[in-house]
Amino acid sequence: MKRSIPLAICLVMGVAMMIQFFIPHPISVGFYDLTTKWIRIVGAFALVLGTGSLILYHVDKLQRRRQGWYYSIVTLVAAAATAVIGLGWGVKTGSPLQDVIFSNLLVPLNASMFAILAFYMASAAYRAFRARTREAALLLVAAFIVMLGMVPVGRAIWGKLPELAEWVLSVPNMAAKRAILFGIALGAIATSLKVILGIERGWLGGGKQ
Amino acid sequence: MKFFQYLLKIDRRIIYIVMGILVMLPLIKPLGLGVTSGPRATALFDAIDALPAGKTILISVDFDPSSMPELYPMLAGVMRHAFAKDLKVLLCGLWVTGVGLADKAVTEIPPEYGKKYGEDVVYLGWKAGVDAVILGMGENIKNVFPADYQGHPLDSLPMMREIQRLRDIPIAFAISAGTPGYQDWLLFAQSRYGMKVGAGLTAVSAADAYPYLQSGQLTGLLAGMKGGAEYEVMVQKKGYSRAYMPAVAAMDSQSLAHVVIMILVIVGNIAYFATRKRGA
Amino acid sequence: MHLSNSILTWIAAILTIGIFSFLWKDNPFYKFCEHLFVGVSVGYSISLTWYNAVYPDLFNPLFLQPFSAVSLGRKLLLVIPLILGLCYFCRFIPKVSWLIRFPMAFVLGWASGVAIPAYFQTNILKQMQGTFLTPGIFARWDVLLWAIISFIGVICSVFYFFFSKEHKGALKVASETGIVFLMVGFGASFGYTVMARMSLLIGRFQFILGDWLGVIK
Amino acid sequence: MIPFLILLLAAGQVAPPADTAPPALQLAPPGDIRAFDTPNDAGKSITVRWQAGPGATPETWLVERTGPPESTQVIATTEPADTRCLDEGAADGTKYVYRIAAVAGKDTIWSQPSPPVACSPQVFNTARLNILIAMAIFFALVIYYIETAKKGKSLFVRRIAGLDAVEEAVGRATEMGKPIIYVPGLGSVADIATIASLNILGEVAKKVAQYDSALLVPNRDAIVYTVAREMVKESYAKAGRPDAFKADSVFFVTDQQFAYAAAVDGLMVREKPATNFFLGTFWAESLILAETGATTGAIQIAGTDSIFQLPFFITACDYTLIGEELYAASAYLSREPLLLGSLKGQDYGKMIILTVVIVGSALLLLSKIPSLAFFDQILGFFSVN
Repeated sequence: MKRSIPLAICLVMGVAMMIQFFIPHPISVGFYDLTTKWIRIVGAFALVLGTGSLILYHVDKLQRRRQGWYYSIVTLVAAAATAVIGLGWGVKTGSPLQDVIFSNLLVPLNASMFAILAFYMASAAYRAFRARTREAALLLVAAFIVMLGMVPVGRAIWGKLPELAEWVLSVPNMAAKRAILFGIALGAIATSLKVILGIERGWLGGGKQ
Repeated sequence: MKFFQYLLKIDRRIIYIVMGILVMLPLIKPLGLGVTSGPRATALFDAIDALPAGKTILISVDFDPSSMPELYPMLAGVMRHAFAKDLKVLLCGLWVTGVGLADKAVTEIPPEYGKKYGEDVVYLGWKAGVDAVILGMGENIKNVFPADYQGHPLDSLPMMREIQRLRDIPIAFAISAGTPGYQDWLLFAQSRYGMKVGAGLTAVSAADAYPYLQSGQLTGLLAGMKGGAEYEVMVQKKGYSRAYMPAVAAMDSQSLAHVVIMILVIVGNIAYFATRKRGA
Repeated sequence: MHLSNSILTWIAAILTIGIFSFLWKDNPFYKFCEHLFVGVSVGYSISLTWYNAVYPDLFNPLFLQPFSAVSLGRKLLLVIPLILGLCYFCRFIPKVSWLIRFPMAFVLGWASGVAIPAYFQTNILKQMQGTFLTPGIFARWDVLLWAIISFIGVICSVFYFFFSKEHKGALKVASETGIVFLMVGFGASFGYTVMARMSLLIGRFQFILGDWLGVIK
Repeated sequence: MIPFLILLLAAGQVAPPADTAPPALQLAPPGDIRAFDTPNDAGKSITVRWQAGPGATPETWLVERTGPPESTQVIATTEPADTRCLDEGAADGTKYVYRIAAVAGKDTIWSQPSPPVACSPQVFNTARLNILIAMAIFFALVIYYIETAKKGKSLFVRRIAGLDAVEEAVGRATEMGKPIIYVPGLGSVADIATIASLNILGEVAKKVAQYDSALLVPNRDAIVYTVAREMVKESYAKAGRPDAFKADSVFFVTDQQFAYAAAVDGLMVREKPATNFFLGTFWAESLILAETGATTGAIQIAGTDSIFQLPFFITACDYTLIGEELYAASAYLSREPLLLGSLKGQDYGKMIILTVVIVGSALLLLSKIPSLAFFDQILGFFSVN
């Protein structure tokens, strides 16, 4: 029972959602909307569990005075303060959560973390773009052509570069993308099917209950 | 030999510093690396350049702060061009989120040319409703905007005495990050009142506008950061402005960054093959 | 140089530098920013989840609205996700800890069921439609040539993903040709993204040099 | 192939129809008004189509609807080129009559009214029949090969380098006395790559338990966190070492993408893991994680179905599972016959796709020959909406 009921729930939900896809009737659409809402609600409970895990982790670090424990205070205080402000004054535009915390803390932090990527692209290119093998050489050359073709300097070097870059993007690149998409789709579908049929059931545990 | 081995193990932090400096330098002092003006930007520039002094151009500010890096340089560039040619500039907007940006431009740019608000430039603000706004302005601008953005009645502004309706304005430049935007100006203002319409668009949406260019409905197009840079370069070449060129700077940064990465890769490969040969 | 006199700009600038400092090495400044970032983002998510999901979809209709506004049947429909959600907390009660499988089964089944037709729709049929050679390719010689190259590229690249056959003979030739396409594709993708990422960095620099330090206008 | 194409090229050299300029005409009423229940929808919608009259092109079309209580109203105006209109404001089961007007300047000319029509919701979306057929074929294949596998037929799987490295990577961590970091992607369980990653996590955790290494699993999604935790716990139990499972080895960080990336960056730099796994759904942070991981000297095994992140993993990681290889991983690692069977089914699925694409293309090209023009309808079968 500890395994069969969850397996049955999984099977029923999977089959129901597949059938739902083919039925345009309002009842079917309503069912989809309802279950989507349920998933969101269930996700909210999981978030409580997750936040609990985060808090426990940092409280534990504090109590045991583990290395860097004082940073845990930053996380705990920031989380508590933000949650209080958010829950107390709401989340609409114009609320302190959006106008102060989101615009002046989260936006610059997000943007900076995102912008760091520019540096990592340079170091990754330096480290890994070595023509060790034929494959690596192809990768390198394609990246070169496209990178140069995108900026005015590229056109100044050779007038046809932007066109060549365009070609690389739209012909070989496109073909590779399509093939990958086919594979991904079949892999994802087969995985989903195995979950629904209970063949892939690692989450249930292997015990013979 | 040792040199090549050193190169292979170059500290990534040196790469970061070189990259950082080379991206930052052009921002402080733009170079204009390889920015050549394409036909689409030139068409807009020429159309505005051909207007006799005293005429008015309309700029519709239809973008929000998230597209500001791409589109604001176009707004500034076209305004500078107009003022340098002693044209008047009328601004309005179809996006409520764009009012702050238009206001910023109206406050900062005219003083560079000794132009006065109310005489050489007016910002009408934003009104809800797209086709109603444009069609209404076609009939009589005062009906739609009885007062400007700052609340002055239009009659009290000297510049607005000569401009009653859209027919009095030869060209509109619509800077759009989406809809509503240049398409509405084409549909209502261009076809009905015979205005020329130029567009400034984000790089992503520029391709959608090509058919309008081919059919001749659009008078010029600035596409993305690059379009803004092209316009800035044309304005400076003619000596209309000596102002900082943000789009050119950003394009220079892009170019330098790409070149740096490529030089790094080439150096890395030379070092790799040099050490491998000797090792073998 | 006109330093900004807005405290919010200063905070944003300091946080930006704190994050960037990680490039040099892990340091107390970065650790502070990182822990602040995690804390603030969790608090933000909690607020959004409450106001966008829990309150409007569960708490308000189930507990606050009278039966006249929300019928008994609809209230009962809301009890289901409530119970499923509460099952998560059974983890802490050893005897019934297996009940946590209920919400997991529900979510996994739902996600799998939704995914299957969606993948057929967007990744298989639509991509097949795009792969077909159509008479339109005869318009010009270059269109024809590129179409044929693309077509061969798709087919060979798919062969790379064959798992149940050893890659030798014709299959080896095809899958190796496929790898050529895959590698060119990856390189092109990498190169294409550099520009977008650089724009983000330029945006940050413009903020630091312009809004904060006032070196550029 | 080449002579075939030349033949088709030649067949295509048909003279274009003569270009005749339309004479200037008066405005004429539109004809052939067809109003019908919009197919394959949830009701409340009627589609109206019409043909332009033989006269001058109008400036705009007006669409007028008459409902039961004499409530005649203009419901839409459309562009001259657009001779169809979707009336989304109709009530199910009510009969409506439509008229179209051509408008030019002051002239407005009305068409004949359409026959009365009512709309209703449908119970099967016939436009999705193609998806149903594709599903049936593929399900049959997968289930057939799973059943074959059950009977004990041994199945071959080609080498996947990234997965062969897993054993070594886990062993290395034990030798070095350093932990393994496993990032199950940033997606939710709705991303099937996440489910695939969780299955791999199960296999990796088993090996970790056997080798007695330390495992750290930071999570971005709360639901994924709950599943990942159970997975790891069960794997330790399966490996016969339930006591070795540490409750805080699987933890939730934050559900914001870049905050998560910042935290995992910090984790990697401070824990100096021997091995990093990045498997699942990734967005722009892929390179932030992979490049930081590379600087700590860890062996990195990545895998994702996020096409745009693959190039970054390929450049910055030691091994990368490309797309479908990620989905093949749990079968590969566990060698469980049932899972391997499905892999075989997937291969036949690809075979079918390729065959259909090749044969379909040949027929489509033949449709260039006028007498075989009907082959061009093949494309229609693959339309989706």
